[in-house]
Amino acid sequence: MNPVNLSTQFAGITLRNPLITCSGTYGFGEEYTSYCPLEALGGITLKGITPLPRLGNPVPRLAETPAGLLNAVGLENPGLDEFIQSYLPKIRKLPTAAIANISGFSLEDYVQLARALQKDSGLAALEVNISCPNVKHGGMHFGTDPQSAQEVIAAVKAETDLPVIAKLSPNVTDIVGMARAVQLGGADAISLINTLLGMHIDIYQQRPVLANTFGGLSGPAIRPVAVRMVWQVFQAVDLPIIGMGGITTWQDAVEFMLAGATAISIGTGNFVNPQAPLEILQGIKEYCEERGLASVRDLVGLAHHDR
Amino acid sequence: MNPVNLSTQFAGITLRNPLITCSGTYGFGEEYTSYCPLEALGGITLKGITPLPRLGNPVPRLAETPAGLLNAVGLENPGLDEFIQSYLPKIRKLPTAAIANISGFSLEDYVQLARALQKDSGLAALEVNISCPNVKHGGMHFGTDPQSAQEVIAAVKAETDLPVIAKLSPNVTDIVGMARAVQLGGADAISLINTLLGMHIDIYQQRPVLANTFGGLSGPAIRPVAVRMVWQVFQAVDLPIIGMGGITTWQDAVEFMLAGATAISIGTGNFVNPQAPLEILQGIKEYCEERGLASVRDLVGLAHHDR
Amino acid sequence: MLTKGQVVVHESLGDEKHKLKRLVLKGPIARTAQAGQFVAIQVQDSSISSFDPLLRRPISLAGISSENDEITLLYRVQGRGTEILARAKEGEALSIMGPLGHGFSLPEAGELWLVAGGIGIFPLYPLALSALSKGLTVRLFWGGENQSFLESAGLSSWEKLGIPLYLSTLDGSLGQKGLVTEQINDQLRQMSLSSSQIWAAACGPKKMMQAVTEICKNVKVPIEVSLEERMGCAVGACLGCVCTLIDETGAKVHKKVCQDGPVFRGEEVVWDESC
Amino acid sequence: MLTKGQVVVHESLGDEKHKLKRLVLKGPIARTAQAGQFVAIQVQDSSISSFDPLLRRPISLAGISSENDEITLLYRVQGRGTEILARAKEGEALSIMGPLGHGFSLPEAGELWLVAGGIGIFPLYPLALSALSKGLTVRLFWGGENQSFLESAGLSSWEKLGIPLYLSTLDGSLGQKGLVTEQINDQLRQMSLSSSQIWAAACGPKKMMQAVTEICKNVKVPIEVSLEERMGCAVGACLGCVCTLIDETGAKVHKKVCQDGPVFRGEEVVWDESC
Ligand SMILES: Cc1cc2nc3c(=O)[nH]c(=O)nc-3n(C[C@H](O)[C@H](O)[C@H](O)COP(=O)(O)OP(=O)(O)OC[C@H]3O[C@@H](n4cnc5c(N)ncnc54)[C@H](O)[C@@H]3O)c2cc1C
Ligand SMILES: Cc1cc2nc3c(=O)[nH]c(=O)nc-3n(C[C@H](O)[C@H](O)[C@H](O)COP(=O)(O)OP(=O)(O)OC[C@H]3O[C@@H](n4cnc5c(N)ncnc54)[C@H](O)[C@@H]3O)c2cc1C
Ligand SMILES: Cc1cc2nc3c(=O)[nH]c(=O)nc-3n(C[C@H](O)[C@H](O)[C@H](O)COP(=O)(O)O)c2cc1C
Ligand SMILES: Cc1cc2nc3c(=O)[nH]c(=O)nc-3n(C[C@H](O)[C@H](O)[C@H](O)COP(=O)(O)O)c2cc1C
Ligand code: FES
Ligand code: FES
Repeated sequence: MNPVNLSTQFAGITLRNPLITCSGTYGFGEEYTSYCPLEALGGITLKGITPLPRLGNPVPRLAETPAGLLNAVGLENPGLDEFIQSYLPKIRKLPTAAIANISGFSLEDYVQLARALQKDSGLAALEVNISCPNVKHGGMHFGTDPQSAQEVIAAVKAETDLPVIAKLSPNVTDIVGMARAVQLGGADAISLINTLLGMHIDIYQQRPVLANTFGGLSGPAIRPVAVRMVWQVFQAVDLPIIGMGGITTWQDAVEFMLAGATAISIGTGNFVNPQAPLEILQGIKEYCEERGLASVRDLVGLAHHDR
Repeated sequence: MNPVNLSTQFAGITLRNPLITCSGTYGFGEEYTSYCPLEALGGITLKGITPLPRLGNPVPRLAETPAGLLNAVGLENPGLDEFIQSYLPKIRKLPTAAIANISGFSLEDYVQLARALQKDSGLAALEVNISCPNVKHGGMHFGTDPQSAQEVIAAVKAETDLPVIAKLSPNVTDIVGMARAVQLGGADAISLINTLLGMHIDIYQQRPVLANTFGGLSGPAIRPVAVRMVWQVFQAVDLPIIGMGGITTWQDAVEFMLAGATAISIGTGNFVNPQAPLEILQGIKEYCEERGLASVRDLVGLAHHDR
Repeated sequence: MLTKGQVVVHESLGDEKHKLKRLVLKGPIARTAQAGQFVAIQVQDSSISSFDPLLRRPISLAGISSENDEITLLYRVQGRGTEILARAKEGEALSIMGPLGHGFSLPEAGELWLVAGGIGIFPLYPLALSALSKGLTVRLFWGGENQSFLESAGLSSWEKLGIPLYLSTLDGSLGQKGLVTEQINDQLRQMSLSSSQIWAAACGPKKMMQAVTEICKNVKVPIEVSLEERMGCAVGACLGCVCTLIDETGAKVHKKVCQDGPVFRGEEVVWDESC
Repeated sequence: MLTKGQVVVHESLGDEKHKLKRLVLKGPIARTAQAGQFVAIQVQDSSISSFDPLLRRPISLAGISSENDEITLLYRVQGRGTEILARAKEGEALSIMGPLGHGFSLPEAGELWLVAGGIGIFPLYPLALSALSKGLTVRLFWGGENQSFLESAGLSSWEKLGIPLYLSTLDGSLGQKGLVTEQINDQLRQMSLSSSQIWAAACGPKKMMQAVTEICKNVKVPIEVSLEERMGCAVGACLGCVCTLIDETGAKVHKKVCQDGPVFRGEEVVWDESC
């Protein structure tokens, strides 16, 4: 039997396998190395950065919920300059593809970040996190308005020669409309999904657990919503999808690929099991082997076929 | 110590306690009586009805997910005539308040249902489920478009003398906008939340588990989203809220009340523990007692107060 | 009834490779239970409030001992829920709802033909006991993977009943090689009995029950079958578990496996609906 | 390191009413561990794939025995996670990440003053052992609810060390009635020792650590405190567990309790940030 071809290529990004880690859950790549060698990963997505450094929200920033995790880190990050000076040199040397995740509170923020990050940075791609409030437009989130989303992606696309991945928020009525918008904006790929907006109240203190009141819900609890969105976007939009949201076991990863994800990304699952990526990769490989599939790419969207 | 006053009154509905059961999870009231006497409940919400009988979707209709349940029952119900003839006489005799849940696929459907159900039916209120596709408008859901939602509620309100509760879908960008819309339509109260749209794929069969592909996600997994929406609507809209979504323990119920729910409703939690309503009621009572609260109504929205 | 059943025995049933388990629970459920009924069991000790897995699991009553207030559940470790259930230790208390649904009916006289496929055998044993104690003649047709499976799944208890057993295995390692339906056809052919004296009760894979129903229809033997469906509430409140039947008027109607079944008359079942 | 720790001992610690537990796990973690470090433990046997509760729980190393490849965790049953953990039986394997974070430093010479509030005592015991084996003088200031608590939480092991113990209880049932800070002030007043020879290490409620830090600052005693925060990754990757410190330039900076701590220099901690 020939070994399964794990490598994958999409949107100008080449990965040794379809396994990525999610922005905000894997630091800048160095934190998990004693649990999961970076050589084993297709790629990592770095913590979201903004033009200026941010201290983020006060603690508590985390709350556990049934099969889920609420976080309100508030985009703490060292800022663009420090990222380029202190982090990028190390990131270039990482033995896996590194995708930068950029966030902004105005169109100009995104433009500034995109301009500073080009192919020569050594990064593999830019993931554009549009789940942020647009402070210039009354706090309306870029990620919930198709037009703003399209504009942001188009602006980023115009500034960088890196492949651009639009990361969509699930807190919308019409995810397909959002996907179409970022396609019009020129996105090369789509990441699905960011966190669901949620909250948890401490009934003894009678106040929200998170200092920020609201937080983003991630983990296995949201998987059914994420798989549904991947499925819908796969059917409607012809762009490669990076699927994420609750992936913890190899079965979850296969589910996302069958739904239409070309690559899959592990976030909260790393906290549960820091070796999850290794186990998932092994599981995907065996799943393909047992079915005589030559390449992991053969899994993509398979559940859409009528049988 | 005086006993805690459990009774609650809102929108012209009087309940012996704030505990209701959710539409679609408690049949027409007779199924759970050997586990939980109806006398113990503030009220029950009946299975959603439509003008004509519906067989609903094929099976599988259910899929379990982490801390959640996907269902795609497809509004199976006996239809309005049969409901009135065979069910209503029994429902009138139930020893608890009964709220009818009405669903439609056009404005006329809702009008027809509302017209047939008046105060003299013995029902306590009408809950209007707007999470249905409007077949006359390209399948756009009533529950995801503020204008349609307002129209439906206004039409129902014009036809019935029963209190009207608008049940909102969480699959929207802006839940507050939807709440404002149904308030403009004349809703007397708001039920929050219906299920999140999700799906699950059987990786061995390589196809969706549910015959209907998509289903509604309920259960503890969605609680953080539901609490967040209750919180947001409580802050923005001056209507009583019936909170639901993942309530399984008394702590969950208290969390919803602190977030702003005047009454709370138990759905999937009944499947997990058919005595959940009894345990929840007891828990709420003791919680109030320990804090010297005279009435459960004192809990409503308490977590919004600055301390 | 919602009760805490205390684990009295929890052990492997036969060869471990078949992943079969025997679970005996102490509790008052036995007093009112009937063969063919089931319970909805919480797979984790209920003192833990974990909501994953969320739902109860339906398991048939495979033994009902009202004298000892004990019920026996026999199950195959299938997925996550039963895997967790398999870890329950003696002395732990598991939350059970039951007895649920409607069991098999018993004819007043004549012969009862039991037809089982695989682990469909489990609910038929208490039925055989009831029938025998009523003085009925009982035969068992049972098909399984191989000899090891049949032995693991309780063959010796059946042998002790002293009734005729017609066994089939897919590999021929025990009984006749092939399907249980072939055995039934053979017996029908050889038989002197008028088919009007026979009642059948079947439990097993849907395809098997459908085929057996077909045979029974042809020879006018009334048959009851025990259906399976994914369950939410297990009491008829959620409409999660419907199956399609043909009613007297010839119309298709939905029935709830949990409440109206799990046992239905075979002729009424619409097998080709995804049910 | 991610390992499966086999449960060697799991028992109540002292009077059950205090809900304290002693858990000894076999595994290679002990070889590299240091007092003040912690592990992130999965509360359910990892052969079960349940995602509720989802996260690991941080627990300090309360005993490190590299000869036996054993670590001891002492914990209080607090909520859902520790309740489930409390059910782990001998022989089960629990998934542990660790050792994590940076532990306490030890002075080269002089006196080490240990200050504990409540169950903050647990990580201080291995620190005392290291200090004593290094030839340092050690004193313990420990405040708790009442005599029963202190006895349950391991007082006798401390007495065996033969070091001076300054105990306080809220109700005066053992030691001095009141707070541990009063005892420290008393000793500082009576003491001949120059404060430059003293190092302090504190673990307990935030308010207590803040007050002790204040005292130490005044007399120029360097103090290390062990902070707690809700954790996601426990390795510095998620920024869930930050605390605020003042750096050399006087600027407020965030540090990660899991990776940069949990032990920090008390003077650097900004206590009034919600951290
Ligand atoms: C009335 C009835 C009686 C049954 N009696 C027995 C019995 O005596 N012995 C026995 O071994 N099994 C019996 N089953 C099947 C048993 O319920 C399933 O094997 C079990 O639910 C699988 O759960 P799991 O978590 O191990 O598997 P998973 O695949 O992890 O389950 C996932 C979900 O699917 C549902 N599910 C999976 N398979 C089935 C199935 N075949 N029927 C219904 N729901 C299913 C589960 O309840 C759960 O919601 C019976 C089923 C029904 C409906
Ligand atoms: C570095 C460190 C070392 C610790 N060492 C010990 C120890 O040796 N012995 C001991 O008894 N306890 C210790 N704790 C506290 C222990 O982690 C919590 O008591 C435990 O996580 C509570 O979990 P639960 O599920 O029982 O409670 P729940 O209240 O149900 O927990 C809900 C969530 O809150 C988090 N949480 C709750 N309380 C705390 C807390 N105080 N600190 C951090 N997260 C919390 C949990 O991790 C979980 O995510 C330590 C905490 C930290 C950060
Ligand atoms: C602690 C934490 C921090 C996160 N930070 C970011 C971020 O900076 N940028 C971003 O686009 N997404 C961020 N996310 C979202 C994740 O990248 C991912 O989309 C989401 O968590 C769903 O995947 P999961 O369920 O596997 O975690 C963060 C998630 C978590 C849990
Ligand atoms: C099996 C099932 C059927 C449902 N049917 C209806 C319905 O007919 N009408 C309706 O408005 N909501 C229906 N719902 C939604 C519930 O009423 C409730 O809003 C939702 O399940 C969230 O609450 P829970 O998490 O407590 O179940 C149904 C839910 C389930 C699980
Ligand atoms: S499982 Fe709910 S109706 Fe049968
Ligand atoms: S817990 Fe993730 S950074 Fe500390």
